Amino acid sequence: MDDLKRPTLDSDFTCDMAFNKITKWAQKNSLWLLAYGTGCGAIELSPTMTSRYDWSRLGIRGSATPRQADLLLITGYLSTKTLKRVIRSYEQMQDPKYVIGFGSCTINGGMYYDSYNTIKQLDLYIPVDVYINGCMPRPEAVLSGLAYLKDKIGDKKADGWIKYKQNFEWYRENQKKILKSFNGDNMPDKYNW
Amino acid sequence: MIDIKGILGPLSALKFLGKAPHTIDYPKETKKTADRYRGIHYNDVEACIGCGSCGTICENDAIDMVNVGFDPNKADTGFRPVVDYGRCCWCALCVDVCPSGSLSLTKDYVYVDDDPKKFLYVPGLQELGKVNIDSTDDLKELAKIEKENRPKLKEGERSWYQKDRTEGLLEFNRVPMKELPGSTRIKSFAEVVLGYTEEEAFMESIRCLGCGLCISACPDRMHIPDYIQAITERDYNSSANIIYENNPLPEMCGKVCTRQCETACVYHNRGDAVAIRWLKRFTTEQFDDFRTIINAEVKPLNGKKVGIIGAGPAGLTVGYYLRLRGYDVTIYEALSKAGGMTMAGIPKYRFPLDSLDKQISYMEEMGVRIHYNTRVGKDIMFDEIMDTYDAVFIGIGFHDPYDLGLKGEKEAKSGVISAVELLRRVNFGEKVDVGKKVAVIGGGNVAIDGARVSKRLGNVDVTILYRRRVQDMPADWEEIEGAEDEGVHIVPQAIPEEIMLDKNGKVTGIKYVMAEMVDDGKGGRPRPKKIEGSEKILPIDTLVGAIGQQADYSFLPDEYLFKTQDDEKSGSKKGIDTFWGRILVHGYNETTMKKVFSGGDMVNRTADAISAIADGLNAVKGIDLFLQGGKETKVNHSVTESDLDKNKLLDKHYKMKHENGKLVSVKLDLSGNIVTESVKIAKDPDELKKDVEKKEVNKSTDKANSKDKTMSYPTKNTNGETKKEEKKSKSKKKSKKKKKKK
Amino acid sequence: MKTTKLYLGPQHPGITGNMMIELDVEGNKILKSKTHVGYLHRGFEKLMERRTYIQSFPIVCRICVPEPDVNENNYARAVEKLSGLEVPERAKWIRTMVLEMARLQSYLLWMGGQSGSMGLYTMPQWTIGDRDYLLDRFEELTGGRVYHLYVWPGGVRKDLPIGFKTRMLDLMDYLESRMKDYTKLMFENAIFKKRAIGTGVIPKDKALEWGVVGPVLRGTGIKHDVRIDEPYEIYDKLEFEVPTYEGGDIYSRALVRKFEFMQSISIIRQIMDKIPEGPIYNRIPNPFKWKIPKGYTYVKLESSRGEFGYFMASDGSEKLRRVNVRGPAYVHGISLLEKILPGSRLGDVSTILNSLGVCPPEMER
Amino acid sequence: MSTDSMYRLLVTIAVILGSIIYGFFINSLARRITARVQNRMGPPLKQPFIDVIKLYSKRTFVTHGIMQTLGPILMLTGIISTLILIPYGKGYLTLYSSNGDLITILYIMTFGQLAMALAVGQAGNPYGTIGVARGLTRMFGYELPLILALISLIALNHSADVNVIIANQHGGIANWNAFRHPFVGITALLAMLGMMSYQPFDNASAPAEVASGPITEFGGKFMAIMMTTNAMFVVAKLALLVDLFFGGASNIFILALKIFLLYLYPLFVGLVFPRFAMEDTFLFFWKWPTLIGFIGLAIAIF
Repeated sequence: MDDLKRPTLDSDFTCDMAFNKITKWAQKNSLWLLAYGTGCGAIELSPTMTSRYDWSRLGIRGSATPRQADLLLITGYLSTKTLKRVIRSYEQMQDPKYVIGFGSCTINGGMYYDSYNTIKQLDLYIPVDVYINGCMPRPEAVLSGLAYLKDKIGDKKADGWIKYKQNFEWYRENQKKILKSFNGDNMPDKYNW
Repeated sequence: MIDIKGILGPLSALKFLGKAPHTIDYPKETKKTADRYRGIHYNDVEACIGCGSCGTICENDAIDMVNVGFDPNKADTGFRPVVDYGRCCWCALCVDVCPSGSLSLTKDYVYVDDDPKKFLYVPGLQELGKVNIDSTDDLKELAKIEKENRPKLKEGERSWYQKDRTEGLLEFNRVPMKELPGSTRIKSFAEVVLGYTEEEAFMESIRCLGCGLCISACPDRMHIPDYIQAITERDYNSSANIIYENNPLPEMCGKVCTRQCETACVYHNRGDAVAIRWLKRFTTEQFDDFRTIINAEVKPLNGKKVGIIGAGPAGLTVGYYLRLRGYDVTIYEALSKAGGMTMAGIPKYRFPLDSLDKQISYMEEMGVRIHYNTRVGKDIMFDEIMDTYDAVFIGIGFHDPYDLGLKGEKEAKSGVISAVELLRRVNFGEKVDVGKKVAVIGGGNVAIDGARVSKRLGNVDVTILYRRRVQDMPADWEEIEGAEDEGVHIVPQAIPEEIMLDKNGKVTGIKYVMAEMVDDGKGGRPRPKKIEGSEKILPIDTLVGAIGQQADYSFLPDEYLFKTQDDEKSGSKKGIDTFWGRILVHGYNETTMKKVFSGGDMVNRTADAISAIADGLNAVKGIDLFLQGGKETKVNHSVTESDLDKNKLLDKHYKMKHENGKLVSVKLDLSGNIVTESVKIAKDPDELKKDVEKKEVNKSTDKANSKDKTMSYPTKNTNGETKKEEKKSKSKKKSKKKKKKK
Repeated sequence: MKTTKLYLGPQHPGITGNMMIELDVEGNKILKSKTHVGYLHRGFEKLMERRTYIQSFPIVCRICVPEPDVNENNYARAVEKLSGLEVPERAKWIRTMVLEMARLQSYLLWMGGQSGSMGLYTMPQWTIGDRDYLLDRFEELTGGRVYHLYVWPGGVRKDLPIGFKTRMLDLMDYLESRMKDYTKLMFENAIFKKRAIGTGVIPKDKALEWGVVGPVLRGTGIKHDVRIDEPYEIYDKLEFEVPTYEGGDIYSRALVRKFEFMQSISIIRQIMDKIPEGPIYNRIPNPFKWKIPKGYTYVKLESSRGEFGYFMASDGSEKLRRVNVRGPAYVHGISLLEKILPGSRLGDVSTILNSLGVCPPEMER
Repeated sequence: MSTDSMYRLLVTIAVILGSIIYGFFINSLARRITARVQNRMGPPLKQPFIDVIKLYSKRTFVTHGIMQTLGPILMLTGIISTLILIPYGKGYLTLYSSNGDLITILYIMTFGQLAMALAVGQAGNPYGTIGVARGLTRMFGYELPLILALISLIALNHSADVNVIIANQHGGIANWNAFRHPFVGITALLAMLGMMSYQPFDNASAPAEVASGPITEFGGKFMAIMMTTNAMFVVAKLALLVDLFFGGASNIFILALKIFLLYLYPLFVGLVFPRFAMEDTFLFFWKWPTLIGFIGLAIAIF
């Protein structure tokens, strides 16, 4: 982890554009998240998005496809098979994009730290901007995590997507350790590594 | 057809347009979490003892123990739990097994950060996520900073915690030990404690959490959790083997150990400590002959000879383990039986005379030579020993009582006896007449023993006079209670003044002054101060003094004693240095004199059997290193695996069951049906009385039959007499068979 | 017409979790369906073999996320059956109540999912919002919102909190009154009926053969309920009906669930009325050393999705030898789905999935 | 350029901007109302604006071909053309409506959707394709009753000029086409449900069925353009319906009010009904609305 390049904002030519005042405010207050319930954490998302906690009042809503999403919520553990899909979904998302590690499993393996089929530390594979602790995190905790992310976007610190680009080789290397090939013959070459 | 109801009905939902939403506007308003919400951990670090049970139960390995600047002591490892919130699942099992009750959860739940390393958290110590406790430097920093401002939570803020001993996963109540009732036991020297049955021992052993806090409290560092675990597995064989790894006198320890381990037990904070002593006793009671089960490897003789003075616990330990390591060992004992103070100074109702026989005979079988009735300095000279042996161990113990220092003590011709002497004489079967009224001076275990022994010598009225309050007595609480049960009067805050004598020099009474407790002004324990004019006279026949003992160094020729510092400087004379009556030792219990080692009461300050054993073990290592030139002999204490397997099969035929709300274990036959109810119902006191009376009769007949007239003592009282005999015959048969095979 | 291959999931709003259905579609008609699993596999059965009996207790509830309590209950009962632990009477009543509360919240979730899959988004907003009140009660009782970790071998962990009874009964009244709104909006909705009737039909004569259980089976007109057939806990002391509806389509399943929702409310009222006083758990021996005699057992109960069973084998050590979880979703989500999807419309896949109560985490464990 | 055409151009730009803002505004109000019925608070009123600004600020590099990039722009062109052909009131607010008539408007309205279809086709996502197919099917569904209603109107007014139709509705609510010719009005209102892509006719973008349908492959700036066009399109459609059936408007505020009130109707229906299955959608439009439409036409002609 420590040998990773720290993201340098100046080197990215879009940064000035992406982080000027109005767009920053807009990006902060309009977070569309990819409706991908990767793990059991998705069960606490439904109360958070429905009437009792209603995250739409914070400008958050779900989007059905990665193309439109700004935010990827990894709800809990990731099995190795899901990791493939998550990586591809993440790469399909358009910049700037953010990742929230939701629940203990994303931090250090959680309940399934000794399972043979889950990944233990999410930020070895994709950059994580915020971790929310809990198993499950309550809706309040989820909302706090989202608020934390908003603050981070406001402070120009939510730079996981730049980090991913600048350290792409490192991330790919880690991903390859877990995933041998993406999908065999049916896929174009660039997906098949 | 058109479903009008189905089309118009749903439109009624639009009525909610006029109703206020029930959304919780989270950052602005918060919903109160429930009283038992399982949120973030909190640990009362002062109450925590660092036993690590929380870490053991955690199914996610989320809890580690780290040192965050707490000093370890006997009942506290100094470690504190650190929770990895990348693992925790908030099941609160750690809280449910926390024996000290310090760990709890809180109603807080928000813990958001962007650094995965910040999710390590020392509950009760670290403010959430502030310090990265991955590095040791930071840990030390943490310890420094947090010492002043530790977050202290009130009870209402803690959400999931154990309020009393009924909650949680742990059983805080000890399996009670059955004892003879007080009125029965003063009639004889029959053993008061009856011992655990197999099932009781199992139920008690299963309580042990295996944290090992007791190990650090035991002077001998016995492997307590291990041998208790073996009992749980009903594998008494390996239990005994584990005990024998560093204690050659387990039965003695199982009966009379001062058990510092139990005060360090995790259960001791909120409930009854695991009955470690009784469990050890139980293990040793399972075997009539240790020869068949202890599988320690005895090395062939290596040609080095070691002489040991005194067959007390220390001497016997040295003898046994040196023999295992291949030394030729000889022990010189002044008395007619081995055991030292445990044999001579502990009353037989606590420690029956035959308690040591098994162990001694096992040792002798192994090749430890013991010369009885051989007093060094009289029967054999110390010089001779020094010349004959390559190394010498002195373990003579404290057998000389201190004088009371009262007016009239010197003049008294009869009626004044020290407790040590009284006990020795009683234990070795001498007839002692103490008259009808006895006073005991002192408050230690020896004083209580003296009182309780006197009580058993006939219809005697016993009074204990002690300078301070009852709660200040150094004696064990159980002992004091036992004495009171048996009708011993305790007069606290009484300072003896003078022994009243008649013309013949016989004691008639004792004059004492009442005292009040005064603060000593230094924060120490209060001191007694005489109250003028409160003198009282207690008419007595015998006065028993029990204010302490000392060692008798008369056997040492002058040249072996280290006299002054000048001697050391000049180097002309180098001998055994003593200080306040104790031999000074260093390292592996070496004395200041070459090749002389020492241990036991006259070396350590705790002056109990287990410390003596510990000294012995230490000296064994020292002697071994000394004689092998710095290389230690390796010994194999382990037991064979086949034995373990054989015993493990046993427990599969047991299962746990609830009975009247109490958990018991029941025996099953091979098809799984319950065979017998496990816990035997305790005999009612009347029945026990009869038992003891029967014993009394047996005792007299035994006396008549006994060949050794001087060494008569009551036989051990157990309710399973016949069973024992059967076992004995069985074991004999076994040994016979073995012989035949050979 | 050209046959198109469609991959529904794993990232797709119409899937009830992290799974994937591979569809061969011709126009709007499905020719072939294949369920792909493995996205949620954690190896629970293996993890449990590595943990002591009490350590496995916090894990099991994670097997099925929407309804964790059935796992806790099954696990506890399996361990009790193997070890001979007895459960106090009051604990049994509380356990039954927890199971029924779980059924209620599971049905509320289902109502949201079922109507949400059809595009009636007002309904999930209502039901999942109301489910939160049930979760509040759960939190009060057990200390957890989603994973309750409440029913453990020997009884339950804590007693009912003070004032719980009145709050619970109030909630039951509230849910009963809300059911009227739900009925108008969903169950009697003309378009809902139009989409639900005749969709996803399971033939009555094949249902048992295909291994269908729970409300789905009762929706085909076959009466089968573990609560009545082999009563566990205290179901034999309660009065309740088990409904059946003919048809085997989504609508009859919906009606079964609606009826059972009301029955659960009535069961909870009965329990609150009759619950006896007494201890709530018999303490297990030292959790570090607890061994269970050799043997094996199968326990089952009726979850909101059907018969849920645990097979457990012990080899006499501190850890269990083998456990196998038989969840209804495995049959419903894989083999049954592959049988009834061909022939139906593309738009109905999500609806059928929801009506079968497919729960991927339980399928894969 | 004459001052007249200069003013006209300025007003046109104002109308385009105004329609965007008003489109987002009613969308925002709709979200609040939806939230209220669903028992929750809902997003703040500025939310659609934030969303669209954010989408414009996103980096959009991914493209599947020239058509995908052109599609949204063609869509924008189509909707602007539609927008300027609809009268919003009197004077300059009639814009260029006199240059075209109802038939031109109808024709141009579909242009955007077809452009969209082309773009989606190139994106290659199967859900997008299915979505477009569904959208076009639905369009065929509701176009028939809509055209029936419009033909009736043309027949009744003997003109295809929207301004003429507005003028003929003068003199109070009773003179509005929706009430004066109820069959025509009902047909138009039912067809309008299809136009607005709320439930029960939101098949094209039904999340549970086809992810987000045509827009599945469109994110970032594409999505932003689409959102903008959608906002304009809603205003255009509603303004046209108001003009044709609800008496037009004497000033811009009344028009806005009428548009909003008309908007509530599909919104409320969408809130309480699930969506039809695709076949049912098509059948529905060709059944009841068409039948009523024919009755209306018959009445209008004879």
